[in-house]
Amino acid sequence: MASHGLDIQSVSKRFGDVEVLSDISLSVRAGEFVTLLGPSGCGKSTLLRIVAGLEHPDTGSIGIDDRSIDHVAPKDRGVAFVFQNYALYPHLTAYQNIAAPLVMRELTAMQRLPFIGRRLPGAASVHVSIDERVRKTADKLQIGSLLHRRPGELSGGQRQRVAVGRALVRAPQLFLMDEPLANLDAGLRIHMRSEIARLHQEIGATTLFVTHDQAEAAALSDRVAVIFGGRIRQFAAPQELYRDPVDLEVARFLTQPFLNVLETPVPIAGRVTIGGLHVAVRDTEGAAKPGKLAFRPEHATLVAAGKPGALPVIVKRIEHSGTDAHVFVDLQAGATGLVVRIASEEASSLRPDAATALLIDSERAWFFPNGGARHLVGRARAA
Amino acid sequence: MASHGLDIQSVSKRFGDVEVLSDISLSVRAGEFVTLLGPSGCGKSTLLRIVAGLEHPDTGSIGIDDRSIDHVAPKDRGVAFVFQNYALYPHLTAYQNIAAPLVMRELTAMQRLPFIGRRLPGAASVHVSIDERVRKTADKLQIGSLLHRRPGELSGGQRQRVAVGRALVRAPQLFLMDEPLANLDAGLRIHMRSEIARLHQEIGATTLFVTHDQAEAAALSDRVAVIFGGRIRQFAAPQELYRDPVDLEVARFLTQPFLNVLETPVPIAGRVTIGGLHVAVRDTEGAAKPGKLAFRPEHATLVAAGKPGALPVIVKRIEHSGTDAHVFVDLQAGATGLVVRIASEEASSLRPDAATALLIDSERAWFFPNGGARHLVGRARAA
Amino acid sequence: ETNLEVFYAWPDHKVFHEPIAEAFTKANPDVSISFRAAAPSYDEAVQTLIRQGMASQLPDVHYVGFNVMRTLVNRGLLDPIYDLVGEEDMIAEGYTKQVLALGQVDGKQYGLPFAMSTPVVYCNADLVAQAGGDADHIPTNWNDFIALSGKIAALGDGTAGMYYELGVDDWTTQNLVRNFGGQMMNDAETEIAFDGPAGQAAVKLFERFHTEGGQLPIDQRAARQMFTAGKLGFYFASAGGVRGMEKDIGDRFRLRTAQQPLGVENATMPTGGMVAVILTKDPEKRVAAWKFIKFATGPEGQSIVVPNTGYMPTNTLALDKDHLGTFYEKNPNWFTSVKQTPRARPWFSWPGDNGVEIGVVIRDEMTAIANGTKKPDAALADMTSQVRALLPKTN
Amino acid sequence: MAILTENAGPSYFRPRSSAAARERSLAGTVLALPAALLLAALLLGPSGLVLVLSFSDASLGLSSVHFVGLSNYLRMLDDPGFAISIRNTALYVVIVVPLSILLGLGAALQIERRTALKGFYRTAYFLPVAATLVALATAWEVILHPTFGFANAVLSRVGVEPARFLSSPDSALYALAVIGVWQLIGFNMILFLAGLSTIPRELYEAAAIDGADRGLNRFLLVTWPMLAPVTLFVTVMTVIRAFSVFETVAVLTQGGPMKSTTVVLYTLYEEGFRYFRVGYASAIAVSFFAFVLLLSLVQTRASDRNRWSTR
Amino acid sequence: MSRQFPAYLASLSAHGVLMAGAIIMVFPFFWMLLASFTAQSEIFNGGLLPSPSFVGAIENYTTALTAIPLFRFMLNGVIVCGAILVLQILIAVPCGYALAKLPFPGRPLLFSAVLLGLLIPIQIPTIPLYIAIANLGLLDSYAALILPWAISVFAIFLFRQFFASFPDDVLDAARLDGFSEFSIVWRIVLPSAWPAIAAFSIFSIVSHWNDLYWPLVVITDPDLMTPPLGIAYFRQAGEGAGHVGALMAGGVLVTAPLIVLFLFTQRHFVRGLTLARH
Ligand SMILES: Nc1ncnc2c1ncn2[C@@H]1O[C@H](COP(=O)(O)OP(=O)(O)OP(=O)(O)O)[C@@H](O)[C@H]1O
Ligand SMILES: Nc1ncnc2c1ncn2[C@@H]1O[C@H](COP(=O)(O)OP(=O)(O)OP(=O)(O)O)[C@@H](O)[C@H]1O
Ligand SMILES: [Mg+2]
Ligand SMILES: [Mg+2]
Repeated sequence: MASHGLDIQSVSKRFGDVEVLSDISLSVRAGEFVTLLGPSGCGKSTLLRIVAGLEHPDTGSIGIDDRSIDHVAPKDRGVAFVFQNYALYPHLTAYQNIAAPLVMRELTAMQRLPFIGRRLPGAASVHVSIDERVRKTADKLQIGSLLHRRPGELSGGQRQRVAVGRALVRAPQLFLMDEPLANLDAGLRIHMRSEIARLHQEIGATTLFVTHDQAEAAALSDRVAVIFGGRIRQFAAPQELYRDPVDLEVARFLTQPFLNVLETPVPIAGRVTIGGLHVAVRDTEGAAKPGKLAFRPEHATLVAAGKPGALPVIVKRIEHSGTDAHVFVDLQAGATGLVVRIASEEASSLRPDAATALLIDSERAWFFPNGGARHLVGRARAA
Repeated sequence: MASHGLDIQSVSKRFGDVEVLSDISLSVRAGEFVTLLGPSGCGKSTLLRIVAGLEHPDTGSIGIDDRSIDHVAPKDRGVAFVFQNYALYPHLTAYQNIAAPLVMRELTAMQRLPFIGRRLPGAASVHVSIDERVRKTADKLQIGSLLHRRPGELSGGQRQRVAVGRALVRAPQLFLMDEPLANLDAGLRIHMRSEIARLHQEIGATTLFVTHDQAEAAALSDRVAVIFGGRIRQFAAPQELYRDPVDLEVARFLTQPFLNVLETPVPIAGRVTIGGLHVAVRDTEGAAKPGKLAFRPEHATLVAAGKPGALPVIVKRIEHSGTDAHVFVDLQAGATGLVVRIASEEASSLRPDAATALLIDSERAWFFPNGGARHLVGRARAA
Repeated sequence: ETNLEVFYAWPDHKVFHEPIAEAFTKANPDVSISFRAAAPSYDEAVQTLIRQGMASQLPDVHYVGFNVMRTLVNRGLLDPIYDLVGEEDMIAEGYTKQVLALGQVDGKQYGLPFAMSTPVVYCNADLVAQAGGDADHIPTNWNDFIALSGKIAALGDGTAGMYYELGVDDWTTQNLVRNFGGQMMNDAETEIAFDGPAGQAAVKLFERFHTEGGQLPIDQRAARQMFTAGKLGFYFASAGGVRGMEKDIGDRFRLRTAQQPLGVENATMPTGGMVAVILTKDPEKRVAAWKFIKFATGPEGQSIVVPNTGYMPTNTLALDKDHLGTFYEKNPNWFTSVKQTPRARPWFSWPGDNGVEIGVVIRDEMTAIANGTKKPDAALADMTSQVRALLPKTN
Repeated sequence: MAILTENAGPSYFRPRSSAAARERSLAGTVLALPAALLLAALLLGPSGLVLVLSFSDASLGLSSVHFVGLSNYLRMLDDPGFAISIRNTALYVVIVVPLSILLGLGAALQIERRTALKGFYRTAYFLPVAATLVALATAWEVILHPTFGFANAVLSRVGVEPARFLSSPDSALYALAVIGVWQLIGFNMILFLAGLSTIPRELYEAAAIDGADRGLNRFLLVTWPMLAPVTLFVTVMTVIRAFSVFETVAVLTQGGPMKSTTVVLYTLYEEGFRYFRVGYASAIAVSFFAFVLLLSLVQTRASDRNRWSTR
Repeated sequence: MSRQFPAYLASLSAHGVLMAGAIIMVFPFFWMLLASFTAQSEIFNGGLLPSPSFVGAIENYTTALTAIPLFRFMLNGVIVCGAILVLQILIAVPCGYALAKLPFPGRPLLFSAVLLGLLIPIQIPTIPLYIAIANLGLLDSYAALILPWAISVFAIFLFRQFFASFPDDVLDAARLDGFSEFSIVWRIVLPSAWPAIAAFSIFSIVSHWNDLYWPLVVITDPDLMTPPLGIAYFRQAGEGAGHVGALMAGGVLVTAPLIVLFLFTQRHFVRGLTLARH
């Protein structure tokens, strides 16, 4: 399957008074897997629907391989769409669902008729070819044995595969998926996640994927576009997002459930002052405003009380989760509700109300000056 | 609030032909937080409903503090129930929802009448006392400002708090929660999880909590009862479950999404043979049958090919998730789809199709002889 | 104080029933009158009575249509009034023999006739004049009448010549048969008589109304709307509706009533109208009711009925100067019916229980002639066989 | 949808054996009892009595009643009046049911898609449902007046012969059918609108991408199958209502001219309440009900084969 | 979906068709309204439509209100429809709830009976009902107008379907909170069923307000007539069409309340029919 690049140029969209998308530009390379990541209501689905042609942008334009498709009807854009709730036709079998896009495109109304259809001139070969493609697709998705069932008789994961099959069967230029995993339970979600990755590797179709789960985005994508309030805040590879979120809001979103944030005055000489202590932070260079020091639970450790550079804390609660444990601590200097992730074994020696100290990994903590983005070295906000 | 212990004795229940619960016995200590963990359909809700008196066991009995409550009506058992979808009264405000159990219990039908009710003899003081308790509960849950809203006007997390409030306001002897977090989105789920933990610490009520998410169980519980097909398989503290699952099925369930499993012949001298290599496993002592070697992704590492004791593998795919990465590898000796969790940095040097080697942490891997449980040293299956 | 419940047919008759009751209670303060909701026709009034009889909720007084009185008697709802008449000389009180006969079934007196009418011709004098006729002297034989009517139809502008209404019962069909000197059944009521020569002439004439006289085969309400709108030359109906007709027409055109043309010299016509009957069996109430119906059918009552409708009085005393004497001089449209009285005969009512349905059968067959779906002969034959099937077997 | 899904049944009842179970079962009995009693007393009992009466010669007002076996039914077989009313009813149903369903569906489809004037259309089409027929019938009567009615005025302007509508035995039933359709469109439209509003938008979007983005293709792929349960309900209701046509007949034509508009229920009314032949009327009622029941069963069966669940 | 010219045109033509249909649907009402303003002498003046005038309007509405006690009829209509509706709801809601959520002996039987009842045209049981009412001496009473309709199988069916989708957990929660089954019905189920109640109310009110058949049979007392019965009598007053204008004025007065009712409730009405799961 030949891949195609997608070009979204300055797309804006408002519904009534609300600007849902503001000047979104995004280029997806041929074969690339790009995820739109953002909180609920940020406009992800709207953008996807604009690309599919189900919605029209107020301004801006959509191109595939440098050819504008703004005036092309959805069915002719060569895009496939997997809906969050799959949108399978409940009255058709899995087979018929998968065949639907082919049948609607390649057969005339007469040829679609139940019995006679097949016997019309020219119809037989098309019917055979459709049948072949449906079965091939089904096999690829390992649902060959379920083809006679209706969606109501399929499990969530099976339905999801049928939906993917319906999208896949047309050999689309572009794959659009709107939270296809959101309705599955946790275990199945992770399983289907790797199925999607495998398919993408196998087929190599350019894919635009929507989710609001950062783990899903990280696990699947070549690049992730983080959208907040209708704007792209950051567009980068997952590792880069992990290392360098562009501002506190993005950082918070990407570090769910826990991001530790401490208020600090203006940093002086690469150090910020917290509770009387001066903590070195790589990131402060050039910052001239007070701001916030933020770090992930895994980028700090607990050390013996009194260790230089470590902040004295009180342990409040310990949450074990296998290898690791989350330790909830309050800073003796005031801030409460900080979380540190340490190895489970280490945690077993801790007791609530114990006094200990928190050592922040200065190489990985971020400093966000108030009212602005971090000072990122040479990185475009969106490619 | 005084805590009470719960005693479930040999409870069985069948629906039609299906035995949903088989001889379940479980003791919960006063103030303890016990989670029922198991796959969908294993009977968790049924057990909870039996405890609440909404369902009646075919055999067996339920006691609170050694007093049987088998013949006590649900509303008189002093249990509070939080339902998965909250089961709020859709037409009542949050305030009225929380007040409902008090109103129904403490006011007569006449006294409940809208305007007159308050003016009836004796009613005023009860009304005031109810009002006080509702507001105190709401404050505790930080929903004081939402009390005039209907459930339809509340977000998922807020609804959940109202549901907890309604349970809490009666000062129950026993708290029953049936997957109260399942309907929330990931971020909120983790937030509400710590809310529940905080509440439990604060109130100390004996709690029976249902979930099918092992992370949730681990994060919250003093002890976890793992239920499979209507039987308790294992009842232990979370760390113990993590370390020592009783059989392969439990292990698989507790290690979602990934558990690596390798078929092995009968172990010889504490070693099992895999692809010609002999791998040492702590766990095989006394095993006289072929079986399966299982280990978590985090209990293996990738080492340079050729290292002694390590299995040669081919890297298939790498999934980054922040600090860690999951590396999917195929054993050159045959088994496919093994997963290793390693630090993200280490993973960045790996490429698909690279040949490397897998070293299993023999202290943490488990050996499950076919057709039986692991040989666990001195541990009761259910306390 | 006695209260009498009174029930009547035709809701628009309220205009005289209520004033009569008022006048009566003024004269007899010890009796009060209340009305039940009027029935839409004589037939339905009787049906209602039968249903109420079942529930013992009969009114005390009813004005029953001449044609359906027999049904009430057959169902045992009526008793003869000999317990009340006693020694009274009814003739002296202004009721003629002929009139009293209208209140008899099988020779027994069941009530006092209250209003009578004969069919008359309502003429749109303007249209008649346009067609070259004179509404005050319309033709007295059918041929000329039909010719004139045809001319009116030919005037154009959506006019139709005439409308001979069939109504909701068989009254007007009886009229046609009698117009040719015939009867519906023989005197002994053993055999149908309307299939004889008179009947045949009647149905043929009815067909000619449509083929030559410019009558449209439309329903009666539509035709009446046409007439009052000034689009119809002649309209045959009971004289009882003069008042209503005048009201609806206003001054849109000049309205005249005329006597019907005659088919044969000894033509007769059925008398429409009603009999005041007493349904209550309570002796005390019967006395009060007797007082009431005598009042209603007496000169005072009649002088209220006549001007408000067009009905003829059933009591000769009402014709004196104090009552209606001058009225007729001033209102010639009212007098037409009176002029026809010599020919008036009782409205024949069918023996057995199926009178209502016989009426429907007759009406339907006549409609078939009007619509041209049946030839008169065929329709008459069908009518005969169907009616025969509905008559009591024992006869 | 509440009334429109066929499988909106209760999940399952939990079998119980305890005191609480008995309490709930008792509550169920008590709550359902008034309805059950009234149902028996006001609907099923009388209907059963009708069945009994249909074997008798009962006549309203006469106290003697005799068992006459099947003779009422036999009489029905060769009663020309009854045959005519059957024919008229069938004709009426055959016209009214498909027309009012199709037009109701068409209106619903179009109204649903419009953004402007939606409320206006919905109200306009629903008005006839709320109409007091006795009053509106007079309006119809004058509009359809054989000589100077609005309908004929319009017809004559476009050069069509004036029709006698309600006055002609050839057209009266059709005129009533038009009024029947007029009355039922709105009812069906509302039900279809309710059904349409439950079709997920994603299905239409999926269809648009699959190549069925408008017109008949989209209708056949999504709308029609998704409306199947509603359509069944609407069809059953419309058939029952069309079979039960009575008021227009009673008010406008009284079954005439020449019995051309006597329908079964009108015959039932005439026989029962005008001619007082209760036994015969009951036999008509029983046959009528048997027929409606049969038809509904056939319909339900036929659409059962195409049933699917949305779960 | 696409913004090409034909789509625009399609929408325009659809509006055209809908509007034409709407005009046809509304026309009899429009005619009735016009005629109600038209003097008796002007009704059949040969024009295409009645020609309203102020005098005509006054004349007609005065006649309608004086010739028959229209307000009395409408009051009767309100009393009868109101009583029927209240009875139907009070009886059908508990039954619908029990059928949907409570196991009790005879439940399947009762439900079959309801389904069967749904298919019985209302005219069928009227003869025995009439006989019964007559024998009880209840002819010519509000009871005769109301009692036979106290039960509505349609209501039971509708509520049962509605409650079937009511979450079981809420009921269990209520049981734990100390509600009895009866208080569950009145305090939980009934208040949350109002969209279904609204939808049903329209059906019920429309059909009973407009019913002619039954009042015709049981009512002869003018004080108890319902609006259609009153109009029917008014219509038959006069051996012909009588005062078309006044009759239409009566029609307008009698129809207006229902139209207003629908205008106010149409939103809930559609919602009540569609409302499924919460
Ligand atoms: N047709 C519409 N009319 C009005 N507002 C709309 C419409 N479609 C979407 N919106 C609004 O636009 C905003 C963006 O919606 P969108 O569906 O794109 O969000 P999303 O990012 O997909 O959210 P989610 O994760 O919840 O699916 C939301 O506030 C939504 O309410
Ligand atoms: N009333 C009932 N009648 C018949 N079967 C029932 C009934 N209630 C529950 N079951 C069955 O009993 C089994 C256990 O149900 P239960 O609700 O306890 O499972 P669960 O562990 O809570 O599952 P989930 O995680 O999906 O909520 C299921 O197979 C279910 O289908
Ligand atoms: Mg979305
Ligand atoms: Mg459960």
